[in-house]
Amino acid sequence: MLLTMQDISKAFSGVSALRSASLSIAEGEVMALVGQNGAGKSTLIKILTGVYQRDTGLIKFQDEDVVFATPSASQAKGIATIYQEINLAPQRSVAENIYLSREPRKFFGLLDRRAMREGAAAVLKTFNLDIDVDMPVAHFNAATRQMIAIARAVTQKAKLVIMDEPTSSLDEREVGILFDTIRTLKKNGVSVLFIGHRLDELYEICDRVTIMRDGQTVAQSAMQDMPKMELVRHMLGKELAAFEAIARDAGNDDSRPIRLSAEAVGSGVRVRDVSLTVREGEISGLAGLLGSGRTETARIVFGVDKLDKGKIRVDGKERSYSEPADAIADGIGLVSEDRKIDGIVPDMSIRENMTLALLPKLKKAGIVDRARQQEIVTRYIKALGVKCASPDQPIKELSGGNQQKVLLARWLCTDPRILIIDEPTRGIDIGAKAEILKLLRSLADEGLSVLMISSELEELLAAADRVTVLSDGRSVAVLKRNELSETALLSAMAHQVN
Amino acid sequence: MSMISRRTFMMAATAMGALALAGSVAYAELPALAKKDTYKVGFAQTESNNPWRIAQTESMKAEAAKLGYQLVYTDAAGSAAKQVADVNSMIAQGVDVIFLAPREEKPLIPAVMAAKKAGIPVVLLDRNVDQSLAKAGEDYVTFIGSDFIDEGKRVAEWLAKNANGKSKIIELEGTTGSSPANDRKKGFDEAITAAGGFEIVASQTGDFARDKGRQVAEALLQAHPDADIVYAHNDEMAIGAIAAIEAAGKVPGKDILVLSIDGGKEAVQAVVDGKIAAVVECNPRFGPKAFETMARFAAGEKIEPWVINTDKFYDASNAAAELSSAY
Amino acid sequence: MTTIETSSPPAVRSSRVNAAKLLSRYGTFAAFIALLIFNLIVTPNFVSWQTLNVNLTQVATIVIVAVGMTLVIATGGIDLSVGSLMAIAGAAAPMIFMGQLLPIENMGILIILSFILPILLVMAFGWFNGFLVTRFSIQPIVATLVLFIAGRGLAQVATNGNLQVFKNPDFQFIAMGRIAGIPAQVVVMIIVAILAHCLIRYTVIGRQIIAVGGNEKAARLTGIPVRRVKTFVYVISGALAGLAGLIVVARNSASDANLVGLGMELDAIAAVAVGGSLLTGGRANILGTVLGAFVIQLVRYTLLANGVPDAAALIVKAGLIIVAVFIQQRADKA
Amino acid sequence: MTSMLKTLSRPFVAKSSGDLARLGVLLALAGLILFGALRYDNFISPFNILSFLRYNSMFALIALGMAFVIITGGIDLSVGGVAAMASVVAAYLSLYGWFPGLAGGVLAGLVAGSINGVITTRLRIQPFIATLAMMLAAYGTALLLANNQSVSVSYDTAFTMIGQDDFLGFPIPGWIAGFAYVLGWIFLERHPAGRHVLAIGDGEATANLMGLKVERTLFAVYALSGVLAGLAGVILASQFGAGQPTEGVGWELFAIASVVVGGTLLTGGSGSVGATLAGALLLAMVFNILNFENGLGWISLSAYWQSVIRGVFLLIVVVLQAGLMKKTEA
Repeated sequence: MLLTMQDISKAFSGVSALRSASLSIAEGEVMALVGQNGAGKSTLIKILTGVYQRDTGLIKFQDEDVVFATPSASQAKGIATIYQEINLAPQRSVAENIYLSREPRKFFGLLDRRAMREGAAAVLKTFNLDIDVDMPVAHFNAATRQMIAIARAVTQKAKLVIMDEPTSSLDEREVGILFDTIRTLKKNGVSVLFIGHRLDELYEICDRVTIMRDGQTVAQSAMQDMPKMELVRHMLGKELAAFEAIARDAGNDDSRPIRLSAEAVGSGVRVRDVSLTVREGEISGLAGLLGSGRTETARIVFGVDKLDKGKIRVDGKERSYSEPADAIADGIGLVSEDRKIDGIVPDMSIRENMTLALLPKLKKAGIVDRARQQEIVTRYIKALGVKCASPDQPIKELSGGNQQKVLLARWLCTDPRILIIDEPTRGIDIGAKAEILKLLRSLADEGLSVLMISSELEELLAAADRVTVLSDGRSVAVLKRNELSETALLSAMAHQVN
Repeated sequence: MSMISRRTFMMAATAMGALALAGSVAYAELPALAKKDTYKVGFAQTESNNPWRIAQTESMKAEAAKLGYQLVYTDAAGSAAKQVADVNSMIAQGVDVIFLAPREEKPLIPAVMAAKKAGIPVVLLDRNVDQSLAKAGEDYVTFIGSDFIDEGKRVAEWLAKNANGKSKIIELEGTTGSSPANDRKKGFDEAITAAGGFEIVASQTGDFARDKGRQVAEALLQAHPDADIVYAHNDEMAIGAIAAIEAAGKVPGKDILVLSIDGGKEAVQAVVDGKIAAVVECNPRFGPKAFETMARFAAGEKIEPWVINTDKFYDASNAAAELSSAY
Repeated sequence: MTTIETSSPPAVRSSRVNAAKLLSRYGTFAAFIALLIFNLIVTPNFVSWQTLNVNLTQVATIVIVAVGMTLVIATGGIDLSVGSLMAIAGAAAPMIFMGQLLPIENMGILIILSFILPILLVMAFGWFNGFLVTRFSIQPIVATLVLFIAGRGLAQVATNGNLQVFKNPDFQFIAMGRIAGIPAQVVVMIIVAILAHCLIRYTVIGRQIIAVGGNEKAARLTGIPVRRVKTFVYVISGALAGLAGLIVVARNSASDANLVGLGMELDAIAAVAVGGSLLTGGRANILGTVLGAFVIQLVRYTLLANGVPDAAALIVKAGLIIVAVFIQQRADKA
Repeated sequence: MTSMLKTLSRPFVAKSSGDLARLGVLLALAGLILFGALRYDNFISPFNILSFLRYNSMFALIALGMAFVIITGGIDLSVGGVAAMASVVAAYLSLYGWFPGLAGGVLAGLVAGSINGVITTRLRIQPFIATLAMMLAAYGTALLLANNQSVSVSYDTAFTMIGQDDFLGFPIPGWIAGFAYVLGWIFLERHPAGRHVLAIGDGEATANLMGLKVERTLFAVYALSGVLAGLAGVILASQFGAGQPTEGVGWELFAIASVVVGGTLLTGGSGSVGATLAGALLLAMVFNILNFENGLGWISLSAYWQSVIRGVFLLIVVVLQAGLMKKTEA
């Protein structure tokens, strides 16, 4: 075994995060690590890499008892980590990022910049990546940054590469490249710890799987010995049916009035020519590969980014919002993609987070109507099944799924007519995913128009009444309910790629 | 840069190099001043954040204007280092004479020496420089002004005679580290100890400011209710102290004697009103005397090392009569 | 929708965490009490109405400015210009009621104007701070540095650096007068603190201030007019600084543009920090700020009354700030 | 963590935005020098240039330390107080020779800077607060040590040479500052540790995960700022012949302004040593020009106008920079 972790436990200010977790990885093996949010995967990794210190337990790496006091100590031993939020210094160059903390040096310990540049270019070439290594990392898209991070791990001569949800921001093609890279690593005797949610990917690339739940390791087996349903059962601790199709049967009901329409909308370089419609009481999907302009389109509609060209109509009237506040006044809501960055206000309570958008309507002479606020919050906590100790609990203490429900409630309580929801189930465990999709459906049934941006095909297939597909900033196809299928979506998304 | 020949560059550089030596060895004569109709005169002021300094600047400007001289005025904003740089820029501009109101005794020596080296006579106003490092008549023309130590001493001497049994003193010091604060404290403390029978129950800084002086006096009067004398290093703090005394329900002049230095109009008026017992003047009107001294120097006269600016003394006996002449 | 899960048992919190939380919540208060006890034992003549009076009147201006600073810091900003704005308001008021600016004879009107116009003026400067911060995305520390440097200069230019001495009981009521036996400036302080506390706690704009400081992007996406909210806090900070400036000049019967409010930004920031609002924004503890200002004032009084020299007092103040902030952050992490 | 999120969420920063601002400061400096040369006699005389450099070397040193601190996303408000304290220590020790004076002042700066480093990295107190407290403590210590007055340096040892002498016709303080800037440039641009400073400013959490010694580097940066402030204090004592416990007020703002004018954002992660020097010289040049302008005698600008002009100048620079940044980002 390359790595053995045994009976690891860890508590944060009295709250236990890991209770007797274990993990073992052989040389040249790709190990999947799965579990719901809060199962303790991140904590386990952070203990392994020296970000946290374990309370009890044993770690053996290359047959040696180890305690890593810092991330650099674990790196020195050959453990490289690629975190979910890509851990590169955005303003530093590609070459610098690849070599940061173990730069090639020449006389007086000065940087050997040529060696650095050439080394970086060479290693990137092995991944078929030909970019200017002097450019700051911030210039490149998420996928490229991911590859840079892996290149960094490769040059570290790592024995174990930990990848925390590496595919979450990659498109199909890029996933392919990544998997090729993993296979190369494997061939060279490097082990990979692969943390992911997408089951198909796990079965494609991993040799074995370790499943965690509630801070414990609940199962460990070879991948092929673990049927999908069994895996999910271990994760959730219960059986779960696959997504039921919850879209409207009489899907392409074009008789419903159009609530929101974009006509040849463009802004900057990310959105060039997008047209879409959302009708009353339907869930309209917006699909496309990463970087196709989905999120950006939503931002334009919502008045976050400026509209350069084209028209946006709401209920038939032409609109161009300069601030989200204007869109909100027209009954539009936006649940954004990244909860942490532009969703929650972490230190504020659930109550406050939920009513943030509603506040202006909750006032009497400028003062918040506490009673009404309380009433609304109680109602939505119950209706959406938000699990919390009390409405006054800071939202940062909730799990991702519950945070998402609060953010959804933030808009629902404003009684919107149009709800734009960007990646409604990202980072949420499977149980909560189905719940949220069902909820969206029932809202649509009540007349709400939903524009659902998603990168998960099964989600679109299950819930959307119509899907607009974007590619490279242009809308390239509109698939009605009866035309929707995995192949249809994929081929539309692949438009212009080949 | 190309316009400057290598030779002048090197010469100036050596001149600067010689400067370091000038600190300990006085070797050159005092620069002379030619007799001219009009002069370009530099005045390097220390700061302008109090009425006294403003009065001094006004006086210098007014006198220069009257004589038709061109005045190069700089303000060091309370930094001795900047004041040296200011003097250097005056030297660069080629002024005929420099009036310098040095912020501190020691750090301004390099300015005096640089001017001397450049052949520009320097006249010091209101504060002197360290006599062990630079000498009047050799390194600079003269020092015009009064003696801060003596001012403190005069207050103490008046008090020794007129205390009427009062003996517990609260001292409001000037800005910590500034030379008038140090000197006015030194002169007073030494003389009052020598006089005997007095006790300084508290001594704290009021930053030469009215507001701070009042706040400090309020606190000290509370902590030392038996105090019956307040000695402030300047008028502003004395006026602040009066407000504090009144707020504490006591009568300034009766329950508590207030003593001050500077003698501005507001303070002299307070003497007339009986609120301040006595104030030593520190006259800021340097203009006439400064330019008169300069004229004498240009005429080739030998100037005494210390041109004393006579300071008045105001108490109940003369304040009313002198009020109109206070600055 | 009926996934009711037995919620995990209430987290067992160690006593150390409790101690840290307690210390942060009541630490400033405890320090205040400790200082009181220390003074009762050590400082001569501490127990008297006049001592209370002296301390309350002296702390009033710091509290007023620090309250505005708390709002600015709650949005994640900082306002270095408060001292200069105090000088501007303090310089403008006497010019008005001494009749130098306006051709108005009626003293009553002049007095009223000499309260309103200076505060409006510094509110405009506060707006300018907010404008730089919101329009040009200039970091608050740099944006307000501009007026920190230039503002006092403007006041000095306007008065030519001269002291304006006056006696005007009507104008000076704000500092010298008493309302029901309580000094007017203390009344003003209490009103300002209570209003600010209510503003933060109960009003929409107050909650929006906190949201902007807590997560600016999220705030914008929920329709909060971020720029307006930010500009608002700088305007309020300016207005309160102006009010404090008026009190200072009224108290001294003189306006000195060179000195009014000098160093006030540091006192105010220290009061906010000691009072438990972290400089990172997203929180505004007005009562904490008031208590923080009281602690700082009491420390100053203690050192003065016991004859500790100024230099040593500086070091004590430094230690106090570090200890207070350390406790705050420690508790925050726990 | 938040700073990383912040930078990541701002997707496309043009590489050249900082460079443009830096070019701007160089142009402004050149423009100001040209203006002075054309308008005033003796403005570009060797005397003026050399005394300008001799005096402003102190500020240049402090700005250099501040640049490093700001690149990490921090700030150091204590530099003025530390310089004052160091000048007092140096003055006392100058009795024993120039080296004890120099070493003592630098050591005093190192101690103060190290304390800043410990408080910010170990106690995790924000740099603004930590160094604000150090500013108060340093002035307090300086006044206590100096007994509230200036402390005369020894004229018998060679100590005063450090500040007042020339070497090869160029002021020694200028040499010291120049040397420090060359080292600073090599360190930042060509040495791994310098790149680490930049990477840490880019995001501490990320840098930590990448295996950089974040705490140690931050500590070193504050210590360095302290050392440079200490060195400025030594020059202060030496050049003016006295340790001055009340000097240094406002130096931190001058240094911050220099760094900002030099195109470095207070958020950290980028910055240039050369542009910082240009920024410091530019701001110092404004003072010099004002002195010369007063010398023309046409308008005698009072000191009050000078602070207004400085403020307006800072305003123009930051607004122009903000505009530049926006344009290149778009």
